[in-house]
Amino acid sequence: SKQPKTSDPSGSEAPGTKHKVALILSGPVSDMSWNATAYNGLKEIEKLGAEIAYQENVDNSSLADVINNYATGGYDLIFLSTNGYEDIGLKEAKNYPDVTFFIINGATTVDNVISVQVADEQQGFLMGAISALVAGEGQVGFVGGMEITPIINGSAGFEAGAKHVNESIAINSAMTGSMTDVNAAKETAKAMVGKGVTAISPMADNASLGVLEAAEEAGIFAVASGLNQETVAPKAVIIAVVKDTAIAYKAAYQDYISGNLPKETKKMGATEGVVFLSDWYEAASALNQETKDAVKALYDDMAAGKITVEIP
Amino acid sequence: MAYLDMKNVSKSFGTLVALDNVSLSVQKGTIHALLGENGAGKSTLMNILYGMYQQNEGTIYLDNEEIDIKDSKTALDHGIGMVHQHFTLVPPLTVIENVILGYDKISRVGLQLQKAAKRFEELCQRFNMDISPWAVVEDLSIGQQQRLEILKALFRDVSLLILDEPTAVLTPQETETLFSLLKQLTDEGLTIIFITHKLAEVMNICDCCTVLRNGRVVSEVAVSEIESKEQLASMMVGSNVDLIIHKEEAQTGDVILSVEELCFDDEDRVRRVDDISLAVKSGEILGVCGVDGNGQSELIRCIMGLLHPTGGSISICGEDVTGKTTREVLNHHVSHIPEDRLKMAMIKEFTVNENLALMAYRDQQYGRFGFMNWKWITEQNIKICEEYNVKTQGMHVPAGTLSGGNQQKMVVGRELDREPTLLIAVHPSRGLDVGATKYIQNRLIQERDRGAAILLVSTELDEILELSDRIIVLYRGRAMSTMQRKAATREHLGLLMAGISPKNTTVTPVTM
Amino acid sequence: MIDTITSFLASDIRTATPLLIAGLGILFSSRAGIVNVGTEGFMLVGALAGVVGSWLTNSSLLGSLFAMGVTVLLAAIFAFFVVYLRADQTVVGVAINTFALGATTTLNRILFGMNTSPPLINVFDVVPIPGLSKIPIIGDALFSQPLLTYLAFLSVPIAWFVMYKTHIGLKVRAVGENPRACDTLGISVTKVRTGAILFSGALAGLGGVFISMGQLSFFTEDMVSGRGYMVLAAVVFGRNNPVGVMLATLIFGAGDALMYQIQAAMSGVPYQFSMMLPYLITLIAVCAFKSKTRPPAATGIPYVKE
Amino acid sequence: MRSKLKPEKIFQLYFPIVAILAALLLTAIVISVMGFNFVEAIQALFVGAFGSLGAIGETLNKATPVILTGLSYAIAQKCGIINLGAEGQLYMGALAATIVGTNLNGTPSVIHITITLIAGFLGGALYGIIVGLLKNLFDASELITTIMLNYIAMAFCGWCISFPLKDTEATSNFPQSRAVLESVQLPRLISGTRLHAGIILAVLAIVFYYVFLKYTKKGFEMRTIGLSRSVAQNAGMRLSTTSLLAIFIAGGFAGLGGAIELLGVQFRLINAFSLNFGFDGIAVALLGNSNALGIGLSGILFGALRSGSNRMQMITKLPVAVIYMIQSFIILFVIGRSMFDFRKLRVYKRFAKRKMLQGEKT
Ligand SMILES: Nc1ncnc2c1ncn2[C@@H]1O[C@H](COP(=O)(O)OP(=O)(O)OP(=O)(O)O)[C@@H](O)[C@H]1O
Ligand SMILES: Nc1ncnc2c1ncn2[C@@H]1O[C@H](COP(=O)(O)OP(=O)(O)OP(=O)(O)O)[C@@H](O)[C@H]1O
Ligand SMILES: [Mg+2]
Ligand SMILES: [Mg+2]
Repeated sequence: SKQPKTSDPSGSEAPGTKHKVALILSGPVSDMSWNATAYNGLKEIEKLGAEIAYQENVDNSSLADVINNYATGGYDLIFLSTNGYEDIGLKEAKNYPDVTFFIINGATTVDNVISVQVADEQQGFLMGAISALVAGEGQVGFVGGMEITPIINGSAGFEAGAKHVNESIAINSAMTGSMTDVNAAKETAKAMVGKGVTAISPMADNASLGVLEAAEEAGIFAVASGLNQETVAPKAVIIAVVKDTAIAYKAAYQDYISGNLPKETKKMGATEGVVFLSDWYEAASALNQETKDAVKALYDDMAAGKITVEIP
Repeated sequence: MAYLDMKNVSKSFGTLVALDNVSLSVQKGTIHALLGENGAGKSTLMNILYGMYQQNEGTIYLDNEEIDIKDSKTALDHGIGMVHQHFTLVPPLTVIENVILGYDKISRVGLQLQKAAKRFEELCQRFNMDISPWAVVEDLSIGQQQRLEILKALFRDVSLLILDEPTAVLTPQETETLFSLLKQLTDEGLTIIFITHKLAEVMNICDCCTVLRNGRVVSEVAVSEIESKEQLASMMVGSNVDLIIHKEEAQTGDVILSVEELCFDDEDRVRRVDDISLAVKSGEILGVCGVDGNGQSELIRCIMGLLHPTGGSISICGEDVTGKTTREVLNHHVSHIPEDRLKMAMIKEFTVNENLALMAYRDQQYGRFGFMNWKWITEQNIKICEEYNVKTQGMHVPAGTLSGGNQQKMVVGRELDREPTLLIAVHPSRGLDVGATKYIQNRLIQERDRGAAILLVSTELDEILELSDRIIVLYRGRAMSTMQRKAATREHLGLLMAGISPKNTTVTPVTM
Repeated sequence: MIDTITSFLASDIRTATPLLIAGLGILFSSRAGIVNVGTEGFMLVGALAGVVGSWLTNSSLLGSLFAMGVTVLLAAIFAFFVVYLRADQTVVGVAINTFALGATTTLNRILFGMNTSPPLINVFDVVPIPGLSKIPIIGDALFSQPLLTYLAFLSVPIAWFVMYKTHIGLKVRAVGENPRACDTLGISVTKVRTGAILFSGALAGLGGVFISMGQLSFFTEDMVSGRGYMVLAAVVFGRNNPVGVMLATLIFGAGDALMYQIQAAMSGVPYQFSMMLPYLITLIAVCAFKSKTRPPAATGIPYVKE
Repeated sequence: MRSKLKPEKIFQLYFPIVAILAALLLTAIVISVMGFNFVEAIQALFVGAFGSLGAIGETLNKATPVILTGLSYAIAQKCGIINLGAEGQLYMGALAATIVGTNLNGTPSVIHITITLIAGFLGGALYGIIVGLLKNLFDASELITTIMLNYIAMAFCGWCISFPLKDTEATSNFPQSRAVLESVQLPRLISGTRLHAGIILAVLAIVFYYVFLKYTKKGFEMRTIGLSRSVAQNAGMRLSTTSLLAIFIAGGFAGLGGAIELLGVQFRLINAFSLNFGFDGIAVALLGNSNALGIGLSGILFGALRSGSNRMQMITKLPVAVIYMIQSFIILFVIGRSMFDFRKLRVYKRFAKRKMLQGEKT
């Protein structure tokens, strides 16, 4: 079922000529964050009429093999969920010129490889800013999981955001070294509370839940980094700053079927709606209106491109 | 009808037929000897009776009713107790823990060690053996462990007691006590099956005996009908054997091993070896006798470089080896037959071939440039097995599959084959059948006549008296006295071993 | 400063507890001569089963019992392989871990869906001990913990008593040292070892439950994150005796707690170094406390009668 | 005698085969229960593992590191050391290889590869030595030290790739080392496949393992020490130095495994560089009864499971979690293969007993 990229834009209407789209993930699709939204993106693409497949927890050692399986298995479009895959991805892509590769957070865009970057730092920035706004006299804390691009940028953004709101605020930032160790995350958060943190934000996939729970128990504010996280800490989570890569995936696919693939790497963030704010959760009722307005204002500025965040 | 009847029992291990249609009947209240060469099948037969192994064929009647002994639990429930040839103690546990292990008649849940200890001590007194219930088993001497095994069995008031070579490691005194104890027990109606290789003992206490050869019963006779040990021996072996040691005067040469004022304290600062001096000349056998646990093992381990002496000096062929490594000691052509073969001399998992290579593997002949020349080694080892008639299914079977006696022959063969200038033999004939014992003892004499200096440690007075040219008696780590063989008598040695030095003894200086 | 000490102690206890619970179980199987590399898997299964049980019954107690039941079943499989088939314990352990990861992930997704908010379940709440919990510094740390924590520490002396003062304990110790000796005394080596394994399974499961319901209130995939191996280390480090295991787990806990404090205090230190810390501490501790006690002689060796 | 040995030979084939069949049966059941097509799945498993040159190459590539970590565990075990530290040793080997492999530009390929592999070996070996030293000096149980050293090694490598060795030219701030130079990347053995020269090294390592243990005096000493320290002592063997040598070689094997994975497959050191090679190695070693051929075969089994299950996921869209279960089934049944020994069944026993005794009587 191979066919030229410049096919009629509506692959969905002609069932006979379904596009086959594969997604290769470095983590589990159930991580409530990066890989989860990627998976949602794939689901969206399926709704647009493509035949989809995905593989979780793919390590660099198997990547080449997995790519090979899909490319020779008749897949037209392959998403690589992380820039950790960039090297091997680029190398393998050469062997399959009529397959298109999207690398999320990649930096290179050549022939059949297109990179799309997600503005992790914007998410971090907003988390930092909101935390700083609600922290009052206290400090703000950021708990990251592993040292990977989204989280590195996220934490950089967090500091920028916090400083943006309050130049002198004390920022507490830590990495637990694991995306699965919920307890490590929770204990780290508790330790931060002990140090006087009054508003905290996690960026550690599932482990984030531990941080939120710590906030709940300590009675401080928390800013979640994804949807559905607030329920574990209803009294703490005021809002979530969501980074929905699904939108990026969907957009990429639409570019693909409409045949006008981006010629250079583009970055998607608040402007494109990839980074957005959830509604205020009930814990936010404790906040006064101008705080909420300030947050709204910040977001609008960012969406309007008035705020740019440096990344390391 | 006999108390115990084993009818047509057959047992094979894989391809090897250990027991072929064996029948054994034992009268109540008697001591029944079970004799046979190493590997004849004695232990196997008893392990079947005790439920450790399952027979392939045959039935067992106890008190005229057929019993199916599927495991040792059933055996114990039927009042059958067994003292195994190889210790079945749990070394890191205390004596009393070993005794009540699996015995919940005193108390079902809690251990109640105190209560058990009291009963145990009563038992000890009754048979005047002294073992502290609170001692840790791995600290006990082998003799004490053997006694503990017996007490363990008696503690469970059994009605049929199997003793698999219990006297192999006991001293004459201990053996005496054991025998009077056994008599006592039989008078109380206990029935005893007694495995031994010491024919004197059979003549001495047994009422009846069954002889096995290659897994078949060759004869079953009342001891009263037997004239001589020789007769028994030839029954076992199937041909005439002479039990005499051929031995001329020693042609001694210069001093090979000399130990001066050797002292050793163990980690609890207890003095194990206390100022011992001795010298062994080439061409002579110095017998070290004494009750097990009086410093023999420590003395030997110091000489072998396995322990660091606290004081004194050791030299071999005039070279000082005090505190040298075992390797350096071995390099002086020293051979060592250790007291505990399974612990120190052989590896059950290794093949017979590998075990035989254990000591000399460093020699150039065994392979150059750090390689092992197995082809050559195997040829060599086959010779050893033939020469010392080690009964094995082949060179490449695990040594663990050899019967106890054959394991010992393998070790002795390996050590003698190296033509040592100094041979340290500790209980060399422990667990060996008559033939093998005499064979090994004659080999020791031959080694002596070849010019080897031999330090013989044994708890068997007979062995000491038969082989030694001079004798040193150890008691509590001290040398009670050193004497010429001629000057020694059983009684005299017995007293010295007990720590009593009669005034009429002339304690002769070591260097003579 | 004071609060730092308090939160350090509290964090130490919290981190040590699951290791201790599982450790007290693994202790017995280890004494019986069984190396249970599958501990990680048992704990993971326990963590999920506890949540499921509590979710079904609305009772954290029933949830825990349910979890222990499930892990005992898993332990039975383990026992079948290592005791009856005499398969190598470590390999079976590795397989159990792989299986546990797969099974818990699959079930979790089936039951609770993916990326949905975790179900609200009944968990172990903190039960401050009246009076004691008011003691300055330590009170808040030691005496306002979940019930299970108190139980875990209280059962240390019980475990000690069972191990050294009862027939069961004696048999377990003996079987690990010299199975043949036990056999000759009419003790069924298979029964004792199987029993020890089932027991260790139950407690390892409970340890997992504590992670998902004592420290947290939900299950996430692979949430045990290597604690199973720390339990094994704690049992060895604790020289196979209950008190030792407790101390070992407290030391491990202290290492972790210290790491968390450092992480929170100074953002300057590369986090990789603070991560090394607990393990370095353990290394040093292990070297510092030399001991002659060796593992049971028959460790890892299946018992063959003939 | 001979005729009696024959059945054993047959059984050596019988067991693994039946074991794998049983595992597949169970797998089929699970897959069907999950509502997937198991014929397709199992077919994919095989095609993915052995279906083509490429697949076989993939399988062998994945077998290589676990064979080496397997040897690492096995040789230490022969000397009585339980080396759970292969994971850490593999990381340190990869680290050393990264340093050498990313530098020395312009060195002739053969030489560069050689010294890089040596560096890898030494990296692991020296890290392994630590275990031995701690054991000798403080008699610290290797069961603990190895596990701790694993975590330390991973954290340390993590730090290296985030700071000193971080690829600064890289287009992203993803923490990873620079890619090793072209000149050290292992040559492909068959064009069109990714099969690299690593497997040859693995085979050489297996041969070394066999010859060393069976035919050298050092090997003989190690086996003796492993089975009985007291006997070894009595035979005048040097316990501590020999143990050090053993753990040195063991660490070296693991380190070499890391180096090969780096030069043949991944080219960069990253945080998740090892996918549990260290612990799979233990299973590989024990599954293979620590004997040379066995380790080779079980290594290939593991490799096949990895590459096969990748394809299985692609074809059937089974989630990875199910794959884990399937892998565990296969390991379990292979290690527990004796359960298929019908000779243990009563019926058979009775029958066999008769036969044998008749044999004896005649
Ligand atoms: N478990 C076993 N497996 C295989 N062969 C065995 C086993 N037990 C005994 N044998 C063999 O059966 C034969 C009889 O052994 P057994 O120990 O009964 O002889 P024994 O009369 O006790 O010898 P010893 O006097 O040396 O103790 C020996 O050849 C021995 O190798
Ligand atoms: N698995 C085995 N395979 C082959 N031979 C064995 C095996 N186990 C033991 N043997 C040997 O067979 C003989 C009988 O076995 P057993 O275990 O009874 O030893 P034993 O010397 O008779 O001591 P015990 O009286 O305690 O049984 C022993 O000499 C032993 O070395
Ligand atoms: Mg015997
Ligand atoms: Mg025997």
